[in-house]
Amino acid sequence: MHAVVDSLAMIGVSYVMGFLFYGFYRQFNARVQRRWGPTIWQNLFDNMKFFFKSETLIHGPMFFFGPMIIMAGAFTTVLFVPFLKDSDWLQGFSQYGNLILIIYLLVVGPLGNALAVGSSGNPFGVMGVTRGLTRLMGLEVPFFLGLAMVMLQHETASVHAIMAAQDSLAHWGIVTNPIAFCVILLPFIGSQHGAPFDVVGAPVEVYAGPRVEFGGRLLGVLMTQRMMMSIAKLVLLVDLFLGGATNILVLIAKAFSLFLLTTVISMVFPRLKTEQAVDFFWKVPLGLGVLGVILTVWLPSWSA
Amino acid sequence: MLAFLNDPGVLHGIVVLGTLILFFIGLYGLLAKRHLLKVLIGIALMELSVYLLFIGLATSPGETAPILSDGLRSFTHMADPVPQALTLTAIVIGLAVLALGVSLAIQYHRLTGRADVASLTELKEPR
Amino acid sequence: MSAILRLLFLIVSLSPGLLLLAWDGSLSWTLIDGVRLSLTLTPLAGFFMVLLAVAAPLVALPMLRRPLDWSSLALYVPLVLGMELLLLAGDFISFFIGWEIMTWSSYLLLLRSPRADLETSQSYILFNLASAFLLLAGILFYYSLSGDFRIGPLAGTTFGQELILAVLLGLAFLIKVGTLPLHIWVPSSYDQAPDLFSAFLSGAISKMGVYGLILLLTLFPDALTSLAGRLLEGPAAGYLLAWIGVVTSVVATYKAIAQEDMKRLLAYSSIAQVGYITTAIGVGSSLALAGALYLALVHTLVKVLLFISVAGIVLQTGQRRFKDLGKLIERMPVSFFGVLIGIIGLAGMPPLPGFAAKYLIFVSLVDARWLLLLAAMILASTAAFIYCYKLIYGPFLGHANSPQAREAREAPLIYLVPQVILMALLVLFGFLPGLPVQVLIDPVLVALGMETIGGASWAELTTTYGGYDGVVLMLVFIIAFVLVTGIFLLLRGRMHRAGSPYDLSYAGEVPTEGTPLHYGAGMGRELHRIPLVGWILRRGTRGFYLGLAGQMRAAAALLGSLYVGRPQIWILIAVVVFAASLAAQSMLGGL
Amino acid sequence: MTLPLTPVWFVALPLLLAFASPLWVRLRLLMPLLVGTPAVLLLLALALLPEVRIAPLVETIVIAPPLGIHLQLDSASWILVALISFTGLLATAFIWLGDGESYLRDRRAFIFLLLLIAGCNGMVLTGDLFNLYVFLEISGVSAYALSALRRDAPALEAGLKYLLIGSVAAVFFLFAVVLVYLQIGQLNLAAIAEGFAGIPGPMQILIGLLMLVGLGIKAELFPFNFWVPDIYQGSHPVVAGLYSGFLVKAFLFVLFHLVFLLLADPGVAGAWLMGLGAATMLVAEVVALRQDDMRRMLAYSSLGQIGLIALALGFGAEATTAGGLFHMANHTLIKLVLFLTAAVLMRSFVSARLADLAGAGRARPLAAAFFVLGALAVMGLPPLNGFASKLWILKGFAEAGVFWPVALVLLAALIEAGYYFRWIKVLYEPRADLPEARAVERWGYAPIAVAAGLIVLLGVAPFLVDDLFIEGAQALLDRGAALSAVLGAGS
Repeated sequence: MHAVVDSLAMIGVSYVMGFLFYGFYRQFNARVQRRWGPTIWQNLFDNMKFFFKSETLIHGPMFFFGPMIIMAGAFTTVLFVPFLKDSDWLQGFSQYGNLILIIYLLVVGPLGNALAVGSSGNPFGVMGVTRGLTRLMGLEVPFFLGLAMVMLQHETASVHAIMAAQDSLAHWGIVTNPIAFCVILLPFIGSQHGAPFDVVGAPVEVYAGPRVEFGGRLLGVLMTQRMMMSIAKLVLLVDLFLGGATNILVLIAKAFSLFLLTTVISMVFPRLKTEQAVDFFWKVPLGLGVLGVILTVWLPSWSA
Repeated sequence: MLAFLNDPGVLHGIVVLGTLILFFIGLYGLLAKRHLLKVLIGIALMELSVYLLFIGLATSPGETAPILSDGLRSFTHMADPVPQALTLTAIVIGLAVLALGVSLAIQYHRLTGRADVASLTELKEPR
Repeated sequence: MSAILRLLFLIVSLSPGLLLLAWDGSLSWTLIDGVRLSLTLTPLAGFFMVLLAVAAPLVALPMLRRPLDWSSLALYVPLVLGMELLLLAGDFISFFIGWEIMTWSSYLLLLRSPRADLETSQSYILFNLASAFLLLAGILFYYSLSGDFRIGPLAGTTFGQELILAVLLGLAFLIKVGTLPLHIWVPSSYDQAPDLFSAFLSGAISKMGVYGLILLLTLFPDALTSLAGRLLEGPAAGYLLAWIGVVTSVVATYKAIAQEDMKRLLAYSSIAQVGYITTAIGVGSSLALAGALYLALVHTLVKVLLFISVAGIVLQTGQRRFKDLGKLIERMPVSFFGVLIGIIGLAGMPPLPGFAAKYLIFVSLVDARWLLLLAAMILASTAAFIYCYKLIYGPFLGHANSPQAREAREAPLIYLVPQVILMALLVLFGFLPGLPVQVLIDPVLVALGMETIGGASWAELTTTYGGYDGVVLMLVFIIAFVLVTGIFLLLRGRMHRAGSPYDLSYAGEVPTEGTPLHYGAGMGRELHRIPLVGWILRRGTRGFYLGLAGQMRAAAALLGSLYVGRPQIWILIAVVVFAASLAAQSMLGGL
Repeated sequence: MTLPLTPVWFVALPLLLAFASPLWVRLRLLMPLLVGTPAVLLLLALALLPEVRIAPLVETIVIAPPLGIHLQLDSASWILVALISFTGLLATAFIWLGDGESYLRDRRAFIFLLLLIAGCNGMVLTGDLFNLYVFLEISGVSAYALSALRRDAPALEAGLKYLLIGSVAAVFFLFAVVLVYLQIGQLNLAAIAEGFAGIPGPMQILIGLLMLVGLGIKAELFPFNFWVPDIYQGSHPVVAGLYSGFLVKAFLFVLFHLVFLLLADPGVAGAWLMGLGAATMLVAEVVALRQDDMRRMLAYSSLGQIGLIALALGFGAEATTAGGLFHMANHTLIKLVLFLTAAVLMRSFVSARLADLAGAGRARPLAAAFFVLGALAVMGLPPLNGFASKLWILKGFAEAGVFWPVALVLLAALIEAGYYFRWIKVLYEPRADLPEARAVERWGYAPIAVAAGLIVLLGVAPFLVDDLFIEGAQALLDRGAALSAVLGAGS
């Protein structure tokens, strides 16, 4: 019973947080561009509207199941990320998982969705999927390298243990392992579909992207899972680098500050093409990561 | 006048020289002539030179044929009979080979109208 | 008669499994003076025997489809028996005999395919024989060191001797597993082999190279932990091996993405997967070795599944290129699920066991502090998503691109049975990731004198870095999926299906039947524009090997010119050689 | 009347039967006797085996050695004699059962085939240097004639070429015999062996080189083997199979027999022969890559194996020698299969060229299967006999810690695979227009099947016969025992 309630709570928290954060994002973005922008609730309204559409066009059974898989994937991901430390609540099933599992769960859903896109028969959708996978290939390398540095630092892949080790501000990951944080930050923005790495789903000269064929309730599902996934990733980073959170308010505060940081970075850069993005990931963050490995792993072992 | 020939060393030297010359003539014929029969004769010459060398070196001046007859009742001062027997055998064999070679050459000539060693080109490496 | 023969054939294909159940004790006899063959079943060999026991009958079953190709069936028998011999071998001579029987019988099986061309078959047999002869050279060197052909750890050898042995045997096994730059024979032969036989090539035969690699390391004391010293937290020699494996994976993955043919794609993907295994063997810790064995198991299951599915597609459509297929999902649903499960396993996505294997390897890399290797491996393993997607999109999704694809029917039952069995196995191991570890892998680790890694229950996969629970993961996912779908269907509103496949939001245009709507062939082409990937894809070893073959022919022509058809020249050469050696001898004697 | 079972029958029986051939024609016994003679000789060899394994049989003709002539059947020469008889049996059985070309079934072929057998047996058995020359010429003449048997231009050309180069070899050998006699005054091999060390050094070298060239040409060693492919290509495949099967083996045996018998320390000569063997092997295998005539390809392959055997025997260790002798026997079986298969294919498709045989495996599956078996065996792939003997040789090298021959042998095997597998591939080429195959007598496959069966049997169970070869190697290498067997214990 506890597990069921806890799970529902986690899903609820991530849903609400996601829509509010992205509502804030839209407004913040508008203000920077000297517009008024929509209200902070606008995303939530849009989502509700999609969910109550009466007509939904599908292209075969796989087209329908794809969004279901991605949604289930989002739920699973959320449930395997511990939201709080030293608490019985908002833990989901995270004690049965670990960091590497979460990273892989993050891509289960998108691949399920890729099946739906493929079965729609729209080549532009598939092109978007390919771009998405290409970007994933680019960002995952430095991202994972940064995570590996964290795992090595704590000698565990368990998020709980990593959180527990950061008992004070001086032991926060961002303080003890700043290189890893720097390595992860830009790929993280990429994984959040944030600018400047957002060419996959962004409007271009012909609309291309994984969602090109979706409409109605299915689009609502896709929107929801994206918000929840974003929150899962944010919380994960909070757990790893910002010492986790002991209660929900701290969690929101820490996650929001991290979100603000990424948003600010996103706003000042122009959008990159997919190949440019990949090349960038492999040059700057990965180069930094290699440097970090040499500094934190190789040099100590040589001097020892 | 030719008494110095009775010296075995001199005689054997002459035999060696002569047979070697013969051998090289045969070799020349074998290598340089193009007519099949001439080539075969070259081989025959080479064989011949070997026989001569054998007989020549196995016999010294003053030795007689190894045949017992009237007045000759012991094997002293006789040539070694073995080389002669061997040479006879070898000549027979050489003759057989030569005969076979000539017959093949004749058949080849009848079949193709050619008798040139250089025309034996049916069997060769692929281009 | 025919029924009896087919039954015999099936029994032979089941024989590895029967052997596993029934074998006890050992067997030995003398081959020639001083060469004694002995057969035993070590736990390590037993593990690979399990792979064979799975792959052999499942590939054999669809081979019984009519019309029967008796030659293939007849050749399959020595192939399986040879591999059994190879695994049972307690000495290197039986190992070599099994290895060679495997080599030539698989070559002759390859020839049964009408598509096999001369270049492919030659490269297959020459690379494999080169591997075999390197192996034999290594065996003879081993014999000169130990005075015995029995497989066992060497003692009292110098580093130089170990190095020679490791290079000879290592090259032999690396050719077999197909690491860079010795992989050139793999793609074309997997591609051109008879469709079902490709499954066996990739699923079982390539694993023998893996077996050899592990066996090689057991020859040296401490090879798995500190051969040639230690680097960070692993063996220094293994670091080199691990990089060979990772570079192989990266390059092969990009080559796989660039393929336009299903079987070639799978071939390159096999190279990449075996590259991961090589890397893990290089790490050499008990975690890594468990990961290597686990990945070998999963790769066997997955590749046999995928190749049989693909064989079914080729059988029903006659097409094998992505651009000629499409939209088979409705016509071949079982095969679709086969490929779907297969690519999930191949990509190493949770919850299927491919993830468990990759997890062990990743953790072992972190544990050894070899993070750069880890990054390179992540590169390959993420890029693999692209070819996995291509593999399922090309044939099954999008639009049907040829008349055969439009009219295809589901593959025959005899093709579907092995697929279903393999899917069930993969899902089972997804639920119970600890099952293979405890049942299959731990005995091997014990035999190698390493720590076991089995957890408390079959559902768990545990490491010192933490683990995960397969049952929970699977149940959470399934429940979430059911709930989401259920709630979605309960919501107000209705769904209806698009009236025509051309009913698309196509950039404001209205596509027609003539519009090229299938993205199968070109998928991944844009990767060329990434500098690193473009650089990799522009390179290949084929030119080098073709050049080598050309040099060989030139040498043949040169030496062949000695064999002139002119008797006088023969005699001249003989006389000149005679005179020259006489002169040389007299000069030497005179001096 | 009982005829004593003595080694002299190995020479006498075929000679007698050959010269009485007109009688057999009249009695219509030509074919049965052609097959029967080697069969009887094989039985004789088997009957003598128990005695030979105890002690060498020395058969004196008229006067006892060292003055007289004698035949010596020890464990080493027994292998060769048995091999010659067995090969002769299979080849003649193929001629008879296979209902082959008429020119192989007439009286001349009968005479020359039996003479070839007699000559080779004589060469292997004789203990007398001049007899060796005589037998060498007998086998030579019969071989020239056999090559030319078909009497068309290629056959005559092969016969003529063979005759020219063979005569030169004979002259060289005769020269050596003459010099030996002039130096030692003896012709008995054992006696020569005792006196050989007393000859001045330069003369030893001259004699050695003359013999090397003479026997080297006959034994097909590089650089004296340029004639081989032409002759094999021009001759009928069955005849070529006999050349490759036992003729060259007999010469090779004689060469090494002389080396091990005459030289107290065969090290230097052995090293020379190893070098020649290695060169023979590598050059032949490389050149074989570009052949497109099956007979010619097989000729080069045969050269390669001869080189391997020379390499193994030249090393002079017991394991390599035993392996080398075993490989001789195995190679004979293999080449018999391959050449007889080539004969079948040639009869079926009229040509032996690669292009004309494409797809032949689908029209003549049995022949192609035998070709594949032979090819696998010749490359030394287990579980066939070529593997067992090659392993034995390589093991011998490894035991001695000498690795360059191992590397060369394996390299050569790889190159060999390069062309054999090309032929196999082409034989099984999928072709819409299969070549028209002429009928062949099915019984012709019987001898091939026997040889193929032995290939498999000796590959799976070489332990059945390995004692024979070890004893053979010991007999070949043990100079002291060989001398005392002939000259008495005191010498």
